[in-house]
Amino acid sequence: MTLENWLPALILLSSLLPGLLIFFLAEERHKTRTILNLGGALIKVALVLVMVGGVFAGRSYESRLTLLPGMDLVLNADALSVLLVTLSAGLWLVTTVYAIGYLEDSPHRSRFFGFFSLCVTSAMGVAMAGNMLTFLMFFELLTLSTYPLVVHRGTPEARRAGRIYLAYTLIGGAALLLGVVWLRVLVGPLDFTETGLLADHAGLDPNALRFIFILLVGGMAVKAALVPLHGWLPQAMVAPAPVSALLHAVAVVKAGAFGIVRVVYDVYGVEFSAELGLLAPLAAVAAVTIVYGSVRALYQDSLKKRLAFSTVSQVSYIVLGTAILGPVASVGGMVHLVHQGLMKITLFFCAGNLAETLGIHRVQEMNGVGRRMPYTMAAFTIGALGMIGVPPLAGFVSKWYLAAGGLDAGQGWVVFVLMASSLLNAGYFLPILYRAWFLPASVPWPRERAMPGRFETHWMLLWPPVITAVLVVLAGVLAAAPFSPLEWAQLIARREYGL
Amino acid sequence: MTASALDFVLAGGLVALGAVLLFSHDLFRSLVLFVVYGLLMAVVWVRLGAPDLALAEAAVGAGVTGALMLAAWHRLPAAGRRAEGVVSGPWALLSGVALAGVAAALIGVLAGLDAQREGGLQQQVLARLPESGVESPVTAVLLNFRGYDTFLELGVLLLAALLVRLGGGADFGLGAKSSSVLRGLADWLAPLLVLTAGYLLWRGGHAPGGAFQAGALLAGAGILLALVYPPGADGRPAGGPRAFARWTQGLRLRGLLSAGFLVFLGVALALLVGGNLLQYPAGWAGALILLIEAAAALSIGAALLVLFMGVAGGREAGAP
Amino acid sequence: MTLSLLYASAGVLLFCLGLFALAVRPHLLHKILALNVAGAGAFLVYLGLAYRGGGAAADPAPQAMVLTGIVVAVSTTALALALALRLGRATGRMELPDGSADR
Amino acid sequence: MNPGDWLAHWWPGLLLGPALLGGALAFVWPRLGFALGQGVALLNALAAVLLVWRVAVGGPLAHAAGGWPAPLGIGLRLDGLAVLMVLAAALVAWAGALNARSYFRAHGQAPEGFWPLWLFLMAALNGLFISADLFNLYVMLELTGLAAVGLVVLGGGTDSLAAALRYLLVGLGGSLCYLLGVGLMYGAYGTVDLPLLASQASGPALGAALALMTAGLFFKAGIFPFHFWLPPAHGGAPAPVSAMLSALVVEAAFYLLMRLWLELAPLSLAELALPVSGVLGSAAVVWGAVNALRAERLKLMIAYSTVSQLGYLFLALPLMPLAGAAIWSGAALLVLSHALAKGALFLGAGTVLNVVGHDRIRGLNGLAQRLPLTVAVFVLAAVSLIGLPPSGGFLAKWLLLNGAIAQGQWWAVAVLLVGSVLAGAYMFRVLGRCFTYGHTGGREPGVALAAQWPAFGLAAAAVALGLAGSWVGALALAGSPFEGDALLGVAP
Repeated sequence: MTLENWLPALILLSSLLPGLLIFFLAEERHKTRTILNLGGALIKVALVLVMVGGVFAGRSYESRLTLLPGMDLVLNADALSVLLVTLSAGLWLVTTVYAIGYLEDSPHRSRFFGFFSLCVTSAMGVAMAGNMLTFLMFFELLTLSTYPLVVHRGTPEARRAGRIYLAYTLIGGAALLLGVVWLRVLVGPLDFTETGLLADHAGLDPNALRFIFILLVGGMAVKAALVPLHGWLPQAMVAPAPVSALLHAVAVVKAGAFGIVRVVYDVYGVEFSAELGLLAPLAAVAAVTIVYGSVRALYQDSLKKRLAFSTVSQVSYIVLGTAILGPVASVGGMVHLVHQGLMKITLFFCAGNLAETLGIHRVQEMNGVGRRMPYTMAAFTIGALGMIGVPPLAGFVSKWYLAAGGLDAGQGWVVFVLMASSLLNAGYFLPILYRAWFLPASVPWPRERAMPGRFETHWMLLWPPVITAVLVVLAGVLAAAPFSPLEWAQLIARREYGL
Repeated sequence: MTASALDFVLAGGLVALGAVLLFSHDLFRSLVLFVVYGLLMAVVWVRLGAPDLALAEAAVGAGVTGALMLAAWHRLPAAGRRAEGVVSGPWALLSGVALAGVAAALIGVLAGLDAQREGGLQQQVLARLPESGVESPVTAVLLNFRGYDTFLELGVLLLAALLVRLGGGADFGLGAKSSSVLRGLADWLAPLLVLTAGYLLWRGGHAPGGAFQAGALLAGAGILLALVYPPGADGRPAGGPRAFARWTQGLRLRGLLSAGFLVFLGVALALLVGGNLLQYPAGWAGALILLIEAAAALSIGAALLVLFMGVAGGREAGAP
Repeated sequence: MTLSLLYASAGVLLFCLGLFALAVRPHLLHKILALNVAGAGAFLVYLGLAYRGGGAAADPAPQAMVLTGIVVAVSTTALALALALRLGRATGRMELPDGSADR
Repeated sequence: MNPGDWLAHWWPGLLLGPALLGGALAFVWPRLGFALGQGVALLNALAAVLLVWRVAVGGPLAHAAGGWPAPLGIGLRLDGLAVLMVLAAALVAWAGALNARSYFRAHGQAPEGFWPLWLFLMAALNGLFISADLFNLYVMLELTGLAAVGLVVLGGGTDSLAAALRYLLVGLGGSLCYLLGVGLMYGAYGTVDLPLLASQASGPALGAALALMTAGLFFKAGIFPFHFWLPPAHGGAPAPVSAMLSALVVEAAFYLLMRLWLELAPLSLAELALPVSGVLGSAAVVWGAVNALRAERLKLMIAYSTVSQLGYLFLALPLMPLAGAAIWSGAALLVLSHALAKGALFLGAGTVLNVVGHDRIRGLNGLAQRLPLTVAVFVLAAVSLIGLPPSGGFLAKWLLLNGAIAQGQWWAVAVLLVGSVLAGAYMFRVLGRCFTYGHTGGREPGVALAAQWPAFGLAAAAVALGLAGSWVGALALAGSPFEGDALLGVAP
């Protein structure tokens, strides 16, 4: 037993154990809970950094547990998983700080943080899963641990949202399960392999493989909120802001998109997928989702719902990048995995701040809020501009690579989709920015709360979005630096294409 | 051997009797016919070469069960004495058709079986009989070769007694009036029954008879005494043999009920020290079987008595 | 027709009659009677098949099984009667209530 | 003599002795009932663990009762599947005994007769699992049935009484079918020993006997459409009793079916007859789940969930002759995880009933604040019942799916998936209520944690079973007809 065998498991345990302990903490043990939360998050970041260094140096990490003969739980760290692991670990730390501030006085914090930690554990598991079984396991665990977070408010509305969420994800999970078992029956253990594990198996019925692909991607598309399976996402907005932030940036939606990337690259192999004629329909679905989500976002007055539909649209960039054959588009898709997470979490933190500090929930109420909460709105502006794709922010990098990849693959229509989407993004974000910065304030605010401290709001609410906004800028400006998301995505693409 | 006319009459009579008693509209007639059915069955057992069973059927199948049924009849709520007709409808029709099909198929299978049947265990039982400690093959199977079954069957009986007692009401007492003539008769008859039970028990080792038949007689004696000595105000029998009054109450009764089971269990577990579960050591089988049978007969008698009282005794309808 | 087959067949008929009555007779006493009739039918099959011809003793193993079965039957009959009477006292009727619809 | 040999000799005594002795003594001296119940339940659990270890290490055990080898005597055997059933029964019984202590405290003490019946039920189940003799199994079935009926009566009230009586009558009808089948078997083949019959029996009599026994066991297992007695009986009994009945008594009947059809019946016969079981199982999965969704009371919902979950087992039967090892192990895992999860659910429901005063699902708002540990029990049990990873239920479902797909039995695949989604629906209907606000206070102060921990232990074990799946799956195959087969096949 060496560090190589233990590190992935330790990374899981660093959030699992605090989570389990927190469940049994009495409600008023505020300090212990905070120590557990932050301690776990910090340890996790440290462990992940060790692993990133190791992977970069070419070491491989793998924890393995046999459930049944020929049925192993495998956690390992390849380049792709490191991308999501790093993002999740970093954003978990930030979100934990934010959530502690956000839920200051609300009830049931032990339950909340317990499930919150489980949720992150599952996301980590999804990221590090080394085969389909492990992936499936953490994917389902993610469903289960997010449900209590979605219904955390405890209102009938929250229960309804929870019901819708479960209906979608459980049925999606069933489809995924069927696909996984079926494929398992056909080819044996489903360990993820760069360049695709099906490459080693010739002579399988292509129609069965196509159907399994639909089951697998369909099951994940529920979580990735691809049209027409996106219905649960806007409903789930009843959850507290930190939950929305986590759901949209690293956990649920991202897990779905990540799963699609895994299936296309590491199970089917991107060339084989193209050969089966599966990539074109996937790209089409992604394109439709991108446009549809943006159009719907235009019409939302509720700020969180507008952000939700924006997520529907933006996550499909990742799928689009995956579905276009060629390393350049792949780079665009994978780098967006990180960039979208940074930008969207910033936006949700800001929305949470507005709601918590001033009681603002609707776009109409945002007039002049830029002067009342300049830091928050500055961060929001960076996130929004990034989403639109303004250079040199993170979003621009993604879109640039996606467009170039599309042209590279001879699929010029991608550029039009991206342009249309950018225009629509501008259409639903710029009015917000205009209201916030240039219109006079419509005081009094709906429900203003006096916050302690020198800043416009509690420091634990303010710093997280500011930090992530800075990261959005850095990811764009320093895209060419070593260890940047872009560099890492290029490393992955080289490996997936066997270059 | 082919069946004679008498056999056809017996078998046909049984089936006809069964049909009539099951589908009669007069509940009381059904009950009476059921006792006749049991007695007829006992005759069939003799005809089939199973006198042990005939005795048991007459005593338990027709006797005790019939008594239970008739006792239950007397305690039915007034509205419950009328037998409603039969349930009709598609389900009833379906189950009727299905069961007719089952009957036809089974008889077909039996007919096919008739020609080439395996010998069964008779040869083996007879071959091992000298080692079994008893002379009657049936007793050997019951208490030695398949003693484990019999042990568990005592458990079933104990459990039933326990459950019937839970039904509430006194352990004992029917509340019927009885004349001094009857009491005198009972005072004579009860010891006689007990003696006969002892004889049957002893005889069981080499001929028809054994713990069950003996137990049934003991129960009969108990029921007789219970009938003629109704309980006093405190729920205890107001008279009758002292031993009877004492042993049909509380702890002693519970001890009596479980004695057979406990002795059997004790023997079974103790024998594990030297051999298998219930494996009698050479030469000890006869004595151990007699010990078990004696305890079992007492328990069976007590249990049957309790079962009867549970159905016949207890509180009257409407009583608190 | 052999003796064996005759009595075993009668047993099968009684068994099926008993089960049918168990299903269609609503009165609890009838149901309990039906179980006893069906049980005796089953015993008849055991003994019919155990018959060894011309006055010879029947196979002792099935005899022992039937003896066990008779004791089990009387135990369960007494329990069923006791429960049925309690139910009758509580509801005033000797039928099972239509309980299938409760939630 | 090393400890393994000691166990190999004494195991029937260990499994039957304490429970039967305790049961009889608790009957004679009711005051000792509580102490005997606790002590014997613990002892039995220890014995089960020891025997699991013994069988896993040293292989299956056999014992000839009376020292007479079959066919003259009665054979007992403890193979992998049997010892797993013994373990499940022992764990649920132990947790139930611990829980009963506080469950009945609300009513003063356990009703008279509870402890002897409880101990007899434990012994009868053990006896049933280890018996290799068809007639002995009949006696065991009756013993089990009587104890179970008695325990249902203890629920008190006319409803429980009616449910118990219905249960008794149906059970007796089923027993008679089984009994006639055994008679036919003996008449035709001259023995009632399972292994001997497996090697000798063939022909129409075998088919007829098996059909009769199977019909009887269908009634006892409460498989659709013979399930009508089950929900009122399991829903109306005291909670620890419901746990035992739903977790084990019905599954015992399925266990016998597995033995009959996979050890005794020739393959050709099994292929002909078992699709019936598949059809009934499929109907049960859906019907039970739909009724669980409609149930208004928690305990009744759990009882209907049993109807549904049993359906999976019957669904698995027709797949077994061909997919052998995977389905056998899958069924074993499913039986085990269902027993643990269902036991936990009923014990949890009992706590709810005692604390809240009712178990109407609509009235459970805010339960997560009042009884967090019990809600955790529901969550964990739900994970296993729905078949979410990493629970034992998940592994079982995985194996069943694997077998079904490998044979191209798509109808079974569809039912398995639909059943999982429906299970999710009915379990989360309850959990959604629990997480809704509706109770402003904090944790319920008066509830002894001792009442909740046993249930939590069972539920956690059901989930943790998934991590021991490899070991359990291999153990289940020890001594089975599929010993040595690969667990997970790949389609040719």
